[in-house]
Amino acid sequence: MRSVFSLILLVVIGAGVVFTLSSIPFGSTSSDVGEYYIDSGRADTGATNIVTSVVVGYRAFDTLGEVTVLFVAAIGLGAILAAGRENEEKKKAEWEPASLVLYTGCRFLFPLILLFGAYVFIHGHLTPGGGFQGGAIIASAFLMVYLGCRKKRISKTWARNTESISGLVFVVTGLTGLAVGGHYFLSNFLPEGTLNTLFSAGIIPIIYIAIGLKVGSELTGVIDDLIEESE
Amino acid sequence: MIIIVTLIVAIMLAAAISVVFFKDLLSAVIASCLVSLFASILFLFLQAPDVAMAEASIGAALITAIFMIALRRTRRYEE
Amino acid sequence: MSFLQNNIYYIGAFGLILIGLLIVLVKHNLIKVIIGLSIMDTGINLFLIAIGYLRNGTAPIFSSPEVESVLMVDPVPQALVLTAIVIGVAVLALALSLAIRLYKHFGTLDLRKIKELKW
Amino acid sequence: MVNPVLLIAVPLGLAFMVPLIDSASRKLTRFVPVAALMFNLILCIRLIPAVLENPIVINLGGFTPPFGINLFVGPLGLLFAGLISLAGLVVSIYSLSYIKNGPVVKYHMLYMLLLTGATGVVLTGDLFNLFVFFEILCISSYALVAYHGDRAGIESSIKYLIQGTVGSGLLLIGIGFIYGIFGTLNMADIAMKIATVEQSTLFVPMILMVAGLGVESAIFPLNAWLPDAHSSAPSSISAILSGIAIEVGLYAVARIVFTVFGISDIYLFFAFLGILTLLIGEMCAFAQSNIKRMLAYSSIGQIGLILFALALATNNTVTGGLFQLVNHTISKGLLFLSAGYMIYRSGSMEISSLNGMGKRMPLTSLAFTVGAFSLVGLPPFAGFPGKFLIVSGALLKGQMVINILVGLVLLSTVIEGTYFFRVIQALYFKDGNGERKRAPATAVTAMITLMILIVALGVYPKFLADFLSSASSDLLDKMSYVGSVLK
Repeated sequence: MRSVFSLILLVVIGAGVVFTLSSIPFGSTSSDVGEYYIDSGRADTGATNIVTSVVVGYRAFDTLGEVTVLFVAAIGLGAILAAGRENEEKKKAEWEPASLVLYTGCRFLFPLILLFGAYVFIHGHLTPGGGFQGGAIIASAFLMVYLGCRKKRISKTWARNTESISGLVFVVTGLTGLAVGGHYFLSNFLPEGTLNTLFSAGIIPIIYIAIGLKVGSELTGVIDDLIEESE
Repeated sequence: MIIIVTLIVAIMLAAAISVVFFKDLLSAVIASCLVSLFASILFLFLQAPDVAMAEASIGAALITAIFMIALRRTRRYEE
Repeated sequence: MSFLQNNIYYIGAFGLILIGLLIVLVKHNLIKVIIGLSIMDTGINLFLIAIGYLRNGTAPIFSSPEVESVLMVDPVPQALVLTAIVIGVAVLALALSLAIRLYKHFGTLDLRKIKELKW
Repeated sequence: MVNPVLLIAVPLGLAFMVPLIDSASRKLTRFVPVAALMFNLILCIRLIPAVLENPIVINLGGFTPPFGINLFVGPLGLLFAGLISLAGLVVSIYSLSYIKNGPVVKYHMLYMLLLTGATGVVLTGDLFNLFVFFEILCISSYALVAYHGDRAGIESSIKYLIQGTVGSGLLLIGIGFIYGIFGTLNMADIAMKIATVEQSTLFVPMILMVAGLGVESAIFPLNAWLPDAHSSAPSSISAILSGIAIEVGLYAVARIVFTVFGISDIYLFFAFLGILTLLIGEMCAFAQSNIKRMLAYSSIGQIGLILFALALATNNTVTGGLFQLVNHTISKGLLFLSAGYMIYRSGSMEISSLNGMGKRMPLTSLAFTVGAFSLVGLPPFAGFPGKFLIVSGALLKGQMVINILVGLVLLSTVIEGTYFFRVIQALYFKDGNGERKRAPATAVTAMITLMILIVALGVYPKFLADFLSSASSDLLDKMSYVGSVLK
């Protein structure tokens, strides 16, 4: 009964979608907004990666909201896992130690992955990648340490402080733009510099570094909370 | 080119459908990881390297890891 | 062939969305429902990117300052999808933490067996 | 002039700062939401004169719409922002003493972010930005519903999460279609271009978006999660979810249907949907023996009534609907807050366990009574002008169908009155045992503030009604919206 109803619902949705898609032919739509970004993105924001100039320039407010979404989820996850944990006794499960090869490999790779993550978010305005990707790479480095070196843990306070300071940097950068840079929230108040060099694009690298650190520490915190729960 | 894309889409949909039938949740998680991985290749074909990177690192790697940690704490097989 | 050329990405995207919805609607295991949500998210992302594609366009990145902006795919959907991916992982992590709690309380992940609240 | 973006930026900055404040002093974190919402309330009041003259349009990052994101602060947006900060402030004072157990710091952060998300939704002028803020609102409410970590909380939070996530997925698909068709995400830009496209192509995106937002705003048949979530959340959160979250969802639906699409052929459909939601909500509420579930179902009914009023789309009914919305936020907040303490004292949510509460907790019972009277629409309280405006405005339309619907509205009011009087009867005219105890000072402050507001609005509705009538033209006058954004 329920599956029949679900199938009917899906067929109806599918039919509606097919009908509407016929007015959006694949591969030929070009929007005015998108063309404008491609034409003047470099002049407006100084970033050569137009996706970055949209994410951190034109639509930076979205990105602020999105960082907040991740922040909310991390706090919420912590709250849910913490509620009700108080009245359970802590039982420490014994982890089977990892083999020497795995252990050494993880310790060797860990700084390299961190470095790669940092590279990805520092060069966000020049090459593909940016704060989110870099942050995720950093979090995966910590995940690898958790899996390979078992007993190693990051310091909770350290992660939390990184998270909140980088979030603050984002907001304060925006407010500085409001105060000095043409009186718009999140507007660029730094010189744009030479195109295609590392020190260019005004506030974009600052914001992307803040996002990278924030996303990295938040995802690490999420993984840390979940692993702790499963012990 | 179009043949490769068709093949990838077919594998992706097959992996997605197989989630319905797996009794072992770990296999279901791996199948969804496969979906993300192939989606990230499609993003690359669609000229979206930024998104491909994000999908590969977040969708395929981190989400799978989080799912596995959660499975460790709950039950591996669907009753 | 031209049908495939025009529609294969849309087929993939909406195939994933509908399969994801189907899993959410008919399966009773919470982890599977969450997997269904994640598949649906992937489908939506693919759909958004496919909307912004321009045939024979290149990625919207200027490798050197001299390059002319001839034919590039639309950067806006890509920016949106970056956001959507992160939102997706946030929701998933929250859902899985709820699943862990649920299992602790009820000893099962089967949504049919969890009937604390009447409707 | 102050910049309205501070309404969002300052609470966000404070929320990011909370972990740092926490490591300095744990006591201080509880007062962060109070401070932030106080700031927002003052800002909103200071913005009123400027907004009444001309809506304020803020371009973020200095890019002109449709290329950048803009905030649109018209009378309607400001009304909602003010209501959010007012109700948020009162409830945050209440929760200072109400929330004692569990991860308290996380509670206050989530609470503040929930209200920030809601403020973002009502102020933004960009579709995708609306989606992002909507997610902030939804995700923090999923987490807060499960705050106590008990069985009911976890279960209802999961139901809420699954339905909410599917809803936001549908919303995102709808936004994708809209972008594919119009090539823009700015709401004013879309509203301007809407006439260039055939109406039939717009049907599916609109249904998807309304369905997605309808999950959060609890429009029938998408409201299965609401009674569970609102009844198992902590009472302070129930007050916010009923008073703010679903209203904000309704705002988003109204903004998209009336301002962005503005296809007047379908308004009658929404009126029917509203009446259906109203009747189902009130009838289910009548059948409940659990007081919080009763209040939750009554919220569904009120949302239906407001949707009906908005869908009639005349200046009078929309003003009445918005008046009813303000009244619902305040009185439902008051009801949940007072019920919260009564449940806390009696230890049970059953209505029968509240017998004789009128003697044991006189002030709390009085607060409940005032809230109930106001919600039903009795004259000296804030509920009366709203319902009166809705009914008289609807009758002025003079259509047979609408007259029948108005009859159903009156019928539902009778049902509503019956079940509320049942509770009041239990409070005052039945004997129960237990000692006399007072609620803490913070809770008393919160409840008295809300009671004063209800009476004040009931006695002097003129001040608010004038503001609401310009808010209603903000919602209905599409051309001036487009004109003020795209200069």
